[in-house]
Amino acid sequence: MEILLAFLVGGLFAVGVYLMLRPHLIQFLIGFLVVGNAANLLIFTAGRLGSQFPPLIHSNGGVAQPIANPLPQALILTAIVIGFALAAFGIVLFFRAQQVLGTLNGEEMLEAFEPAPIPSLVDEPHDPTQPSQEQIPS
Amino acid sequence: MSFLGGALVVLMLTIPLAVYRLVKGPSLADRVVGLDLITSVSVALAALYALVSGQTAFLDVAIALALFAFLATLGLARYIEYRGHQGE
Amino acid sequence: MSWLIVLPLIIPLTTALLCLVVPYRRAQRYFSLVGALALLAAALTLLNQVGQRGISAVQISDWQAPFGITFVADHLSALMVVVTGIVALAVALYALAANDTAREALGYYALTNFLLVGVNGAFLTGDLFNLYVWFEVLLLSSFVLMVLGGDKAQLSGGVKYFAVSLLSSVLFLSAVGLLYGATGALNLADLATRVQEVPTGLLSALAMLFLVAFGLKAAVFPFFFWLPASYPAPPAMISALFAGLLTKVGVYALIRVFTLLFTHETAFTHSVILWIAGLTLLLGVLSALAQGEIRRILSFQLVSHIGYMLMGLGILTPLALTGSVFYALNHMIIISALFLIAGLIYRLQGTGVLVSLGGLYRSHPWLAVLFLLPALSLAGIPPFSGFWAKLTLVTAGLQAEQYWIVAAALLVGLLTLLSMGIVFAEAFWKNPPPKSYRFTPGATGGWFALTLPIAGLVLLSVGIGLWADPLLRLSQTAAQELLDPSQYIQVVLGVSR
Amino acid sequence: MLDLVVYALVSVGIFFLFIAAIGVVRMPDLYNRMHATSKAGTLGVGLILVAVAVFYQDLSIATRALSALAFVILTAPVAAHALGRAAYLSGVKPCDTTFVDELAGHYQANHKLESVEETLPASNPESNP
Amino acid sequence: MRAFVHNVVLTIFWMAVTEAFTLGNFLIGFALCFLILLLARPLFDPQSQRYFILAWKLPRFAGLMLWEIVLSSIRVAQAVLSPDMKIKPGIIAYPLQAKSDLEITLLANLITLTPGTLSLDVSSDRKVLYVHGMFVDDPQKVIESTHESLEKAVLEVTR
Amino acid sequence: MVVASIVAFLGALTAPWLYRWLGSAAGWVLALLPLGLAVYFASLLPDVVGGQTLRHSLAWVPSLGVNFSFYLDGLSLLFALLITGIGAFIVIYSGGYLKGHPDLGRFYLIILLFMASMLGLVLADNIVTLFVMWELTSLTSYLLIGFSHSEFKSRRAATQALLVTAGGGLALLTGLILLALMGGSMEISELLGQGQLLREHPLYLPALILVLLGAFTKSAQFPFHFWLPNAMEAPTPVSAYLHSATMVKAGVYLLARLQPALGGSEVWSSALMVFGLATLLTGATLTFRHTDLKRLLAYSTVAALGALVFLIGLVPLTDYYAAMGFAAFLLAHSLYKGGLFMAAGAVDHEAGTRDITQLGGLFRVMPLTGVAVVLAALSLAGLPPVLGFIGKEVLYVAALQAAPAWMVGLAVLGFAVGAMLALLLVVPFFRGQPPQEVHEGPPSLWLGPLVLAGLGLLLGLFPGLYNPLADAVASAVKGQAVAYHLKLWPGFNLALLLSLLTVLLGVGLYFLYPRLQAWMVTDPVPGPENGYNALLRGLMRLAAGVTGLLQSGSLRAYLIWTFAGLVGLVGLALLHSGTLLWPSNASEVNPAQVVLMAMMLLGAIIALGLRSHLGMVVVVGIVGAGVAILFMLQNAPDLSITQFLVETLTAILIALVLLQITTIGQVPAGRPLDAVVAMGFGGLMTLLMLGMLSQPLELHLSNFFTDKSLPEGFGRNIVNVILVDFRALDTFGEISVVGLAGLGVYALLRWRTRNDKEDDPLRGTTSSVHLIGATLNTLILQTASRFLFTLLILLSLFLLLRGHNEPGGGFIGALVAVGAYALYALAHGLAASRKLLPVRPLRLVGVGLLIALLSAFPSLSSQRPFMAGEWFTVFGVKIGTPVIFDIGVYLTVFGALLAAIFALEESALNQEAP
Ligand code: NA
Ligand code: NA
Repeated sequence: MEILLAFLVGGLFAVGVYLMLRPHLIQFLIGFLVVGNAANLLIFTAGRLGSQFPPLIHSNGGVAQPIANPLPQALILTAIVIGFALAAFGIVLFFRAQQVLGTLNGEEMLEAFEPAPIPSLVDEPHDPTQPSQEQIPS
Repeated sequence: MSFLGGALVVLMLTIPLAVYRLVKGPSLADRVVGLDLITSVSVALAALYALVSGQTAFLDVAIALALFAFLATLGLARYIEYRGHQGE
Repeated sequence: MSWLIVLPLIIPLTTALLCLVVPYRRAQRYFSLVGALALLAAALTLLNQVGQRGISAVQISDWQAPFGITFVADHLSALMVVVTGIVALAVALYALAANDTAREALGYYALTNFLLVGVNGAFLTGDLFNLYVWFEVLLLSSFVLMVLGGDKAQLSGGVKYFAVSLLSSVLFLSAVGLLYGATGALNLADLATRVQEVPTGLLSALAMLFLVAFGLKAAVFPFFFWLPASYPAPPAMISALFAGLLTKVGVYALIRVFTLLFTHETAFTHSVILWIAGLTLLLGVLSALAQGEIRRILSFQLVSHIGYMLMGLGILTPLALTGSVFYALNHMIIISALFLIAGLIYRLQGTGVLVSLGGLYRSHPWLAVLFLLPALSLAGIPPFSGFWAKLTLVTAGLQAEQYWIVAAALLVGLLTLLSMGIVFAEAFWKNPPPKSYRFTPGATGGWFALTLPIAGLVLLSVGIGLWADPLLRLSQTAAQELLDPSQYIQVVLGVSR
Repeated sequence: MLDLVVYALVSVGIFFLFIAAIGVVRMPDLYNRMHATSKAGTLGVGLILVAVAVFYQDLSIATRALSALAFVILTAPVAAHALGRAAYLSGVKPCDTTFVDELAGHYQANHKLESVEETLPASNPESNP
Repeated sequence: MRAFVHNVVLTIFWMAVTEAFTLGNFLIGFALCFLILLLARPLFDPQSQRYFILAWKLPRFAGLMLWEIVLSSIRVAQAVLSPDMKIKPGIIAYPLQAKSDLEITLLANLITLTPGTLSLDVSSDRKVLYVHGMFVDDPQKVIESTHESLEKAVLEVTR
Repeated sequence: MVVASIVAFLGALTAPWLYRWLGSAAGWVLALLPLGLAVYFASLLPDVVGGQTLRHSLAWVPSLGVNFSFYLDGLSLLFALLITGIGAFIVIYSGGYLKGHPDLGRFYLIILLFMASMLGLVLADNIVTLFVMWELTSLTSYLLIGFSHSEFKSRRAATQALLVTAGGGLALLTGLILLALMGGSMEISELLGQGQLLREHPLYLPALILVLLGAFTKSAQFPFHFWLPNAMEAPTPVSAYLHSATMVKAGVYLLARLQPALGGSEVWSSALMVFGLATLLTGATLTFRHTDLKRLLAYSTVAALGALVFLIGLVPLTDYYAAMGFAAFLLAHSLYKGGLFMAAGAVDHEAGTRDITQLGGLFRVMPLTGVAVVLAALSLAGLPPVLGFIGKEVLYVAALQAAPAWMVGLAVLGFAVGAMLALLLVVPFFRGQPPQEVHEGPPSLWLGPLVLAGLGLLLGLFPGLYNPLADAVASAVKGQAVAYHLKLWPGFNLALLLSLLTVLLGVGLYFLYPRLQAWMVTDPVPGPENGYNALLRGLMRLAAGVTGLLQSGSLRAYLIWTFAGLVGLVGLALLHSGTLLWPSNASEVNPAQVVLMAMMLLGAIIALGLRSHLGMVVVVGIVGAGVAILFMLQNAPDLSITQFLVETLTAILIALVLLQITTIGQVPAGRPLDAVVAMGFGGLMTLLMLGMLSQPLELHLSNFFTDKSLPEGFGRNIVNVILVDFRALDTFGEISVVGLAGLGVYALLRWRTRNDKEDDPLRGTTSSVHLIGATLNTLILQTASRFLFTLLILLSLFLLLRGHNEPGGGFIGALVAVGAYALYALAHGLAASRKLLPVRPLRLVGVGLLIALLSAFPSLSSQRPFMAGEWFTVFGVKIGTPVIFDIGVYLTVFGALLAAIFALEESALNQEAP
């Protein structure tokens, strides 16, 4: 079972990454969701499979064996919630980006900084618009 | 494999049919119908697994799932009502 | 003592929560300031304690390690927390003076304090999964801070920052899962005792996965692109905080795992780190030279100089690690100061574009001094603090006969100098542009209030430069602790295995 | 004996879920497909829940199973209604064989629905083959 | 309603007496107390009498509903499994007699769960329920049969 | 000595204030600082001349072996005297030259700082201290060269000087560190005794090259000479001081200082002699290309520096002539060049030009300056009776003794140009008419040149005055005691003949000068400066190219880089190990799960082909649902529930947002490269997992949790006990993240509605969609939702409270409660849903986290660590801080999610408004 899961996880990672690489941000987000699921499955598999009972203790205090490994479950719960928070924030972030930048295409979303030419210390600027402020002997 | 274990597998075979509709559409609402069926099957799976495993904890999975499937359908319905013509 | 270790977590957390619950802005400002002061005090006390009693640990929730989560303060962690406190205080002061009411209303103070929670948590935790959690805390607060205000540059940069961070989170998570699956452990000390049983090849591959996950956060080549795309966008008080703290968390994590866990095959793993360090150094500084705006230049400089910190880690001798630690601490201070100065320049002349700037040397000589000192420190010019870091690293590199990285390090120092020289020539020396802007001080704080925190940082950096020994000694101790993890393991697990 | 009842319930339940699935695939339009899910689907799930209640013969478990059942029965038609209405509003047309469409033309721009009495004729000639 | 409150109070008393605060005991106690109240029925004012009527009608209503679901599912199964799918779909306007929110909602849900019909929407003036039918040979017949079986049952329970 | 150095630095720092206070008189007062220091150093003369070396050391950075250590012998003392002595005149001179300049206070500060650094440099014993001072001189000279910073040329020259000298400095640093590592000490005084060891070390050659690079750049040796003439953009006092007397000699000083340690090898001598001579000739040649006084002097300086380096190279080859010649020529040059620069500045200041072709008849109007120039020019030409003559004579003797004949010949040629230059300088004072209204400057302008030139004459006439110190200098350079008698008249010898030849050649060249100059100017030879410029331009182009390639602005490119790096590194590690690990023991294959997994993967792959955004979300939803079912089948009920709820909520959120986006854009198709990268990554992850699974899993953690969950954690749901007790801190971070996400969504959406309503260019298009925020306005749903709301809230509380023992807990409970509110909002609208909550949701986030935090504190009372679980029994019910913590989780998650949903709804409503 674990080996099959290793391949499933690999497949999901591939699908997710393929989606993440598409330029559209919605695709990216969907890809992230898939990859997140793959990562969760990975952790789950890391805790090994083959249990027959959930990690719950009976009212009488007994534990039925083989019990599922509870630690990966707890870790994944945390990871799921964090992933959800990230995705939720991301959705809204992309929404706002679309509103302000007018696109959801990551490739059209180039850096939106003020244009800033690079000053040269070799060649005097072509347009010496600066009037000399003071005349001093040198 | 026990009877119920086999039932689990058989039940799962309904999912591809639902996925067919999910993928095929043609309208978004059709996809939602497919999704809705998948969640229904999942609820049934959870209940069935509560039988298979002897763990009633999975009944809670069924309840939670049914609840949220309902919410999801409503949410998507709203989307369709206002935007469905675009999201084919 | 056990509570002292968690104070750097509790204090900003309490501050953040008070800011969330109490809606009055004036109260929030007060909380923020008191919180920053308290954090610094707690951090200094912690450092002092660690100095006196050695590495200290606390088992959170009172579950013995490796079962619960352990917080560990060694010299590296304590030093990082102290500098975090310093940067936090400076930025808090600046924010008070900057008086950005719109951001305040949307939770600026809560967010910055959450950021500090994440940063300090990451520095102090002794648990790999817990580290992941703190990373996420600091990431999310930084996302929000990054896009708070939502102009085009912020959003387009924020989207990239966010996207790449998501990727690094998933990678980190997967790496933790794989390491857990191979060892059954999450506690770093526990892991350290168990990784030897993992086959070398597998462990090296996992190490590479961690290298990428943390490298994305530390912004090293080829994973740094998000940083220059995003850091120049938000206001100075935010980018200064980011520049000072966030990448250093990645560096810290790299140092931690590549001294505690992945030392099984240094000939491979640490050589890779050295290569990455060299490429980061060179490509970062080259890109900085191709920029025409101060904050963009600083962003690339930030990237480039992460390479120095990795260089020490890659060489992995006591002296080299001393250099890395010292460099990281020093860099946190000066890069924050520089970003704040960039903010001041922006306030003075309405832009950070070099060709549109000028005349500041004449009009604001003190600002010129404030800029020049950390800029020279950044370039590693003596006797400023950055020099000692570079001297240590270069000496270590020569000792270890890693000549090409030494050459890269020195060349980058020179190119940094060129880059800072261009900024100085353009923004300070050149005549001001015909268009004149008016200084826009905050409503509550004027010029003095805005420069005070910067001056504090700069003075501190100059102080470190002139009197480098105390910090170097601490860094040395930190490096010794890192290179001999047995004490760390002993303190955390209570036994030496 | 009890096992047999449980097995029967489960089998029939699965059968109806299959019916629903086949219906979703085969039915000619959305509205007819929704018939399949809202009826057969609900029944299928319900039967399996009943099987759980029967199997455990424990009051608290039965309560949980039956309240789940109640919930499903309560929500399924509401969801179907919301979806069907939304689909109609978004322009999903009934299939060609649809015999009569008395709803056609009664939705206003603001999604308010007129009653038939206000705007006769009751049957829409367009959708009447 | 007062009768219901009585019933609950008595049940709590029962649980206290039997010293078992479990769901099972509650249900047992509730049934027991209901029987007692049924005995004491003449003591209650006319308004409270509805409680006893409902107590009878509700289970019957639930049973009807379940039965309708089974029936309708079988009809769907027939249609789905038949090779040529003998369906004759149509959307018809069903004039409502039900007035209150609860009545309309219950009726609409029931219509959906019952054979061959599916509620689509209620007109804004609550006069008409639009229903999608799978086997609409004659719209009028559908309206009449629904009126006879379902709407009556609903109104019985609610009024 | 340490004190002197510190005094120098502190004194410099007072300059701006003194200037503000004293105004134009400040120069005279400030000159007291270097003057005092000069007197102090002069007082040390007897000791040093007596053969003592003075050493003072102060620990500076002991952890690196760096001391603030100073060492005084003849060589350092000569330099110290020059620095402070000439420094005093320069300070005075500056006051006159820059009178009234707005930045004069700053100027004093920097030049005095420079002086202090230079002083520290020549006194330093520790290599790091020396380097610190070295760089400080580069830095201060940078600020001085860029003093006229409004001119582009000044800025360029300053940066150029900084780059060249700092670049060399870095080489020097490396070389010095190598020397320290080789010699085992950072103190030069200790390294000097280890010449043998150093020369035989395998790293000798690289160290030597690096040190030479440092020295050559600083001292403007060929091919790094170009920065020095450009640095003439600096005000004249700076040129006079930095570029004649002091800074440029730092490299020479260093070479002389290290001569006993590094000298004595073939490489050393030949390198120094060849480069020294090349520099001498370069300086000489370039003299012909300019008529600007300062530039002429600059090239002459280059030539002189070459001569000095040449001499140092000769030192090991001769008995003592070279060392002695060094001592004599060094002082001579400092005196005459300092004087000439100051005089040139004075001429420029008064006459307004420095072009020698424009000047004439100056002696009549500026007699004092004229005297100074004549005396200095004599020294420059190497004519008796001045010190320059003696220096050049000894140099010739040394060269004749050890250098090949062709070198001597070239040296003569170089000095002949010096003689020509001397003529060029003197002639304008006597020939032609003085410009109008030119007169002698104030004393501050002529005092310095006169005294320095006079000193040259004095020492030329009475070389015995200098002899003791010169011996000490030569001893230091030679590395052994030298005693030589300096004489003005050495008698007839070959050297004198060469001197004569030099002068004759010089006169000849003077007459050829106009023609040679015309030729040189019209046909300039491309020099190393072109190389420097090309390098810098190339660097900038490379930078732009690299940046364009890497920082393309495209997110996809960044991601591709990242994945490529990842696949490369991990793949490298796997390849490097060369073994494929395969799990040996795995659990039984479960058919139901296999079917499920196949369907998940299939669904995911199908999703890749879809062209609708929401359709894709829906299809990918089956992956999420599949994972949830898989979790269930693997006995993880909490996980399964959470996964289902979260997947659903995510889909709802996406739908909610997509609803508000008008121009979504097409779903672009994938590209082959993406597929390759993706499959590579997926394959690696599979390999890593297989490797991981091949290792046995240690279950010590989980066994502990299972054992302690009930007896010590008082909960039967082990997963939940892990979440709220064993690893509660994780959960704390997790809910912080959730709270932050809520805050973030709120802030993102709020900012828009507050601030950019007007300037949002897209508002026009978004408002075309009607009714976005509308509810599902149906009677049926509204009625059902009233009932369901209460039911769900009840269910949520139930899930919260029993979570410690059975599936559920704060997070799941909160999601259900959010579901209740969302349902109500769907049916009845946002406002109605809001009314059901008396507080603002974000406040609840704070309250929830505060509760969680407070639950961590009761353990303080029992002196247990942070977050330790404390349990109390209240009315028979066991209540513990972990349970309270879970309530905090509930409130936080509830508040955050609700805040996000409400904010989204509100944003939709705002869009709808016209
Ligand atoms: Na706890
Ligand atoms: Na939970």
